[in-house]
Amino acid sequence: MSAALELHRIGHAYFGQSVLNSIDLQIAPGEVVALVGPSGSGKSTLAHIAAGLVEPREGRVTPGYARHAMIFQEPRLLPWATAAQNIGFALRRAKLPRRLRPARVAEAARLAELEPQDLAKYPVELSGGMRQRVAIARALAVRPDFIFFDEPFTALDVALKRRMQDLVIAAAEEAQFAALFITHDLVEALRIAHRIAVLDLRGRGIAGLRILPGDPGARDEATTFALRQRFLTEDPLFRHIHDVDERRRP
Amino acid sequence: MSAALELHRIGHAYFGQSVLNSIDLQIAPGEVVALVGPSGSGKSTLAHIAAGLVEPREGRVTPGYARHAMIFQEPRLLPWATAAQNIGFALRRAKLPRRLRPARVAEAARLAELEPQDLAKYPVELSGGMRQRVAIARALAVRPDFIFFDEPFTALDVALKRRMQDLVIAAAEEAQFAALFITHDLVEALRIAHRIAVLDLRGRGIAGLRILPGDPGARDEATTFALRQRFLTEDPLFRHIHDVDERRRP
Amino acid sequence: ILSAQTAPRLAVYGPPAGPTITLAHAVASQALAELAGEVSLTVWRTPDELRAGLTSGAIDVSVVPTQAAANLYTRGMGLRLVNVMTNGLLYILARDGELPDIAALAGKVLAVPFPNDTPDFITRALLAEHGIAGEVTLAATGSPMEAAQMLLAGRIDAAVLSEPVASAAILRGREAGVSLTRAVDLQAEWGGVTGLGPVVPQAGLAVTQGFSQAHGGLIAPLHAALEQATAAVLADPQTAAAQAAEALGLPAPLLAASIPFANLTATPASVARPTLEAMFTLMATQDPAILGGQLPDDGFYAL
Amino acid sequence: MTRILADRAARLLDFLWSGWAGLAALALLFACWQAGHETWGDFILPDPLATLGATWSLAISSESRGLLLLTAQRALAGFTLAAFSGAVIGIIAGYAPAVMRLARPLLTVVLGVPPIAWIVLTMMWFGTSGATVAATILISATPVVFVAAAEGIASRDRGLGTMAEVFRYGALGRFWFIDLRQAAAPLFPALALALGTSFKVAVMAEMLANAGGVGGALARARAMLDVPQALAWVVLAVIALVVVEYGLIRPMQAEIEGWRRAAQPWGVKK
Amino acid sequence: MTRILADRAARLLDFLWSGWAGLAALALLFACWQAGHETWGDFILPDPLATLGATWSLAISSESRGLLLLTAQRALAGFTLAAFSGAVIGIIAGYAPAVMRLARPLLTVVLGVPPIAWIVLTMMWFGTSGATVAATILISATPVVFVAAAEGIASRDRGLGTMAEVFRYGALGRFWFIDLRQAAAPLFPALALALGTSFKVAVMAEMLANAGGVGGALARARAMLDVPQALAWVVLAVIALVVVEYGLIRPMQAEIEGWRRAAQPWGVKK
Ligand SMILES: Nc1ncnc2c1ncn2[C@@H]1O[C@H](COP(=O)(O)OP(=O)(O)OP(=O)(O)O)[C@@H](O)[C@H]1O
Ligand SMILES: Nc1ncnc2c1ncn2[C@@H]1O[C@H](COP(=O)(O)OP(=O)(O)OP(=O)(O)O)[C@@H](O)[C@H]1O
Ligand SMILES: NCCS(=O)(=O)O
Ligand SMILES: [Mg+2]
Ligand SMILES: [Mg+2]
Repeated sequence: MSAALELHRIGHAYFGQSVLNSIDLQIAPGEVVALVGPSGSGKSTLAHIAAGLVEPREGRVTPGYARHAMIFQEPRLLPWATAAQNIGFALRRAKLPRRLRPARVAEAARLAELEPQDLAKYPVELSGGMRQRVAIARALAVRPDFIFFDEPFTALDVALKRRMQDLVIAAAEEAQFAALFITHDLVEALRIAHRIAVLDLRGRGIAGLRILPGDPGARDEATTFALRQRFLTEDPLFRHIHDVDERRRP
Repeated sequence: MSAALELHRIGHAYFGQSVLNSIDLQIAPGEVVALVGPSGSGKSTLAHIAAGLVEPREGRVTPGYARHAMIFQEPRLLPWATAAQNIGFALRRAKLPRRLRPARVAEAARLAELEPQDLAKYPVELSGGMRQRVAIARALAVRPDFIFFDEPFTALDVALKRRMQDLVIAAAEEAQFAALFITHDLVEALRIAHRIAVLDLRGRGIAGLRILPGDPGARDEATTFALRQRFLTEDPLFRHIHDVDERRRP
Repeated sequence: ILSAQTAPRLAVYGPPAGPTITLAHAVASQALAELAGEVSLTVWRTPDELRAGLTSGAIDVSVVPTQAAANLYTRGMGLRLVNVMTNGLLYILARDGELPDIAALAGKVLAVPFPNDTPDFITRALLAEHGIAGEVTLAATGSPMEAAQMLLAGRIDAAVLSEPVASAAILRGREAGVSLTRAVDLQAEWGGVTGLGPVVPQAGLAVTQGFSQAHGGLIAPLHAALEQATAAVLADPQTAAAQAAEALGLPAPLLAASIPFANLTATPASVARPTLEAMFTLMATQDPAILGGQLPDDGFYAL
Repeated sequence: MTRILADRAARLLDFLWSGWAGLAALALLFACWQAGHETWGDFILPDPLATLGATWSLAISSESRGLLLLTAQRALAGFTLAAFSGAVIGIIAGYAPAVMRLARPLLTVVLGVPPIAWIVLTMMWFGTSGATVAATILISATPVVFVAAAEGIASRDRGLGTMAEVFRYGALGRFWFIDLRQAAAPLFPALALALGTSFKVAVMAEMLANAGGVGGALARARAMLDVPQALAWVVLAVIALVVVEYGLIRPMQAEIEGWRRAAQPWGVKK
Repeated sequence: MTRILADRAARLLDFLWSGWAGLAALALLFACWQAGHETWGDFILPDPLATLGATWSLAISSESRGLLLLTAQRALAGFTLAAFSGAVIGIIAGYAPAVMRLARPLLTVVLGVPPIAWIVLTMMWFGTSGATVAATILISATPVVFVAAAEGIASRDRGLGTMAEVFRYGALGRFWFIDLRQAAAPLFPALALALGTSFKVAVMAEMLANAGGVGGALARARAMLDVPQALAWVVLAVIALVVVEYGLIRPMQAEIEGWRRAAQPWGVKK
């Protein structure tokens, strides 16, 4: 079986300033790979390149999926469209008969825990977390087989975050989609991912990969907390994730 | 000593739809109160009202501080100004002699762990976490004695988040500023706050207050984790914070 | 000359055309010096300026198109005509030899750049008189300048132009090797229709009611001075042209070339009344509104 | 659904309410007019009521309505041309700075050259027909549309385009649903400006080029020094403009700007 | 600091580069001109070189330079008035929808009434002086500035204003540092439009109101059917416009838009 996504020696620079360097990564169908790394290390840039939104300076992206979606770091909602219209926006190009769209929008909104009365609101009328949920619903609506998550649940409260994570876990279990999941929340990564990739501090390659034990759905809270403690205290790979002063070392 | 901030029976509505109702809250000088609550319950609205940015429909806000600052849920940076200029923007009205401003900007940027070369970048050139740090630096630059934090560290990696939290803890220890700290991260709230206020699911008042044991600086990781477990599993106040399905109950 | 009272100031206005040469000469030769302490001449360029000036009181003595004067009179503005200062300055210009007479216009393109103005009415009446009204293509052009440009560029066959534009077009054509002539003298053609001689009394000196009341005694001496000035201009076009060049903003040689074709005169209004009424009647039958609804009565003729 | 209906009802109410404001504005205008009339007299500024009477008698004559229709058609033809070409070139310039660099100096020249210098050229091309009028309008009204379109595209939120790209919108889809939608905000006020300019320039060009229509009638009234009649023609042309503007441009603009109402309903501040 | 210098150097380079593009555009224009000349002959469109010769001889005569200066001063005075009043009313209308509702119909009327109807009124007020010219410019150039300012303010990001409020900016400070800064993006292109219109209308109004300056000289050249001379005056006026625009408006605009360069340097797409 070929990879759902393959990144080969990706390199990128903004105005001569190198941001990413020789990044190699493969994601199997149905696999969720969490991408962690310090702020500014190039995670979003990598996701944009992987999704084909930015042309990399070097390297090759080989997508093996049929339909992707992305939850951006900012919600990126159309300000002139209501929440429902924003979700529906993704469906216009999804080859879904027009009459089926409202049902699909409602389903996606339900998955993202949006209440019906909020669907008629414009983005300016939504709270931060609601906006993020609209962006999530928009991505889910097209039923993609690959999703790029760029810190998708940051504005959600504990319960919603957990609910959304469960969604990802369930989807991964049924191999509904594969995902590249950027997050700063190590516990989140440990809950949902099959593997964790750590981006180098300055984007100089993937600093390391850790395969997590068992299926995401099978890990309980104690396991993830124990894993977290071990990674943060013992694993040198996570040293600069854990400690800012580590980053100042030459 | 009078309160740094006193909210008296605050109520608010958008277009007839009630969002907040009879909110009472007092924050003492040097005290950090964490405000948690489900997404869309009205936390940001309350912070805006408390900071005097939105006129409440009902009730009274009595500020007892000298100078406040706010870190908004979105960075709200001036797109036409560099990171340094964005930080400096806050200083123009801070009665600081012009020649002292660059040093103050540099100090605030250092506190927010911004690297010097990033200070010359425009917001479009910054990563999500960098933008958030610029907003943090901007608030710190004016040396306020009250800060409104609206989910301020969501886009930061573990190490940075911890560093910023330490900053708040240290400031609170020295009573540099009092704060209303909106967060979804219960662990964060448990680390930094003297008290946790939980907003009702539909903004109908403060559902409850929990005074945390000891000084924020004195709590270690095990304590906070234990507290978190206890609140989430045992305390009914946190039930709908913990479980989405709780919210559907009439 | 009557022993007239004098005015402190006499500001005379004129159109950007032939009669203003007479005014300029009258001013330059000090002929008006005994009528007023201070004499000035200003050229108005658009009817709007004239209208604004008359209403605001800035203009009280001016050479104006007789049709406009009649219109303003019948509308109760109290403007009165002192004299006629040109017997017409209209010509149909065409390239040399292409237009022997007016009848030859049949099948040709003619520009008449003065919609709803005296030349327009006269031209259309003449075309009708020769029975070729339906056979001439009238090209609508904005200003005489554009008509002349189109004629010089060979885009049209003929154009109705007034002095001094006609002279200017001929001069320009000569420089560029295009020879134009005044193929038809509209004054003569019109005289053939009216039987009153080659006269199209296009413009004359008019005074406002205010001026009549304040300085009524000045009207006759003013006319007398202009009579003399007209004679002097016709006798020595070069000098007069040089005197008018500044006010009109046109080069003296051009003006000098134009004077012989400008039919300058200073005919008291009442003397010119038959020719005026012949013209007014034509207009009144075509479009009474142009005279303000009716022919002006006796009061219009100030002298 | 009900929300949409309510939204539209609010918009209609707002429209009617702004109709009241419009009446207030017109009342103001008439008051100034009356004052001017009383100061300067009939000959410069005739009695507004007399003018309205003249307007009415023009309006009920089918001949005058024919002239008005002719001018309105010309104005609309010119406006359509100007709106289309201004929008197209402006959008291209908004995307491609190279085109912008090329277009800017030309724009300056087109803008700065007085109409009097164009009119012979347009007459050469088109004769003294409606085409001359349309060409004059094209020259006068295109720049404002161009500038608005270019600015609208250049200052677009590029993040939204990227978002659409993820959801399989091609270049055309992104242009249509994202970029054009954003450019519409500055574009519509500019179109209203261009429409007003079109009517004005149509009348002026008809006068200058002696091309009939309202301009011709206005020239005739002016030649007869019939000021109320001249003003009546002007009033008639303005009424035609108002009808077109409030029948065509404003409703479309209201659709486009509906969401702003959500943020600031009924224009209430904060 | 070096960054700022580098920024400015890049901007200068860009300016020079767009100078090249401008030259290309002018070359295009001259080519069209030459073609027109060859098709229609001297009387419609004189030889461009001959016209430039005439322009040069005008330019070296101090008398002509005086006329040009007079017209440029009038245009600038009118422009300043129009820019100021358009910006002020537009900004107020941008903040207050009530004012907008009142201003819109007046704007339509002001826009739609042909200048010919105003000019008599302004001549009544001001005589045939520079003031008439300034008033005519005011009427012609204000709307475009008004619309841009109103749209710029109405579509501002209100979140930034709230942010500034936190940091103790009063209403004035927020207006100055936030809202005006945002409105500047659409305002500057509109100011360039208004400036071009000012020069054009100055010349036209000088012709109509017989107020001397370049318009007077142009009318005189036309009366003499001296087409190259007339065109030379037009060229001279356009040159003055270009000097003012690229000396005054464009550099300010470049300062304002500098940050866009950061997102899309050198106009490179994506
Ligand atoms: N400008 C507005 N107009 C109308 N409704 C609004 C507006 N701002 C907020 N609301 C509504 O008020 C409610 C509370 O919003 P608020 O932003 O205060 O929530 P929050 O507690 O901060 O949520 P989150 O955790 O998601 O940021 C929501 O239902 C939202 O839809
Ligand atoms: N459009 C841009 N122009 C110039 N530099 C950019 C641009 N976008 C990103 N960068 C730079 O590239 C680097 C990586 O940015 P990126 O957004 O990929 O980081 P990130 O890993 O997503 O960080 P965060 O966790 O804070 O979101 C940063 O140094 C940033 O300044
Ligand atoms: N005669 C001037 C017309 S316009 O420049 O105002 O369009
Ligand atoms: Mg990022
Ligand atoms: Mg919020």
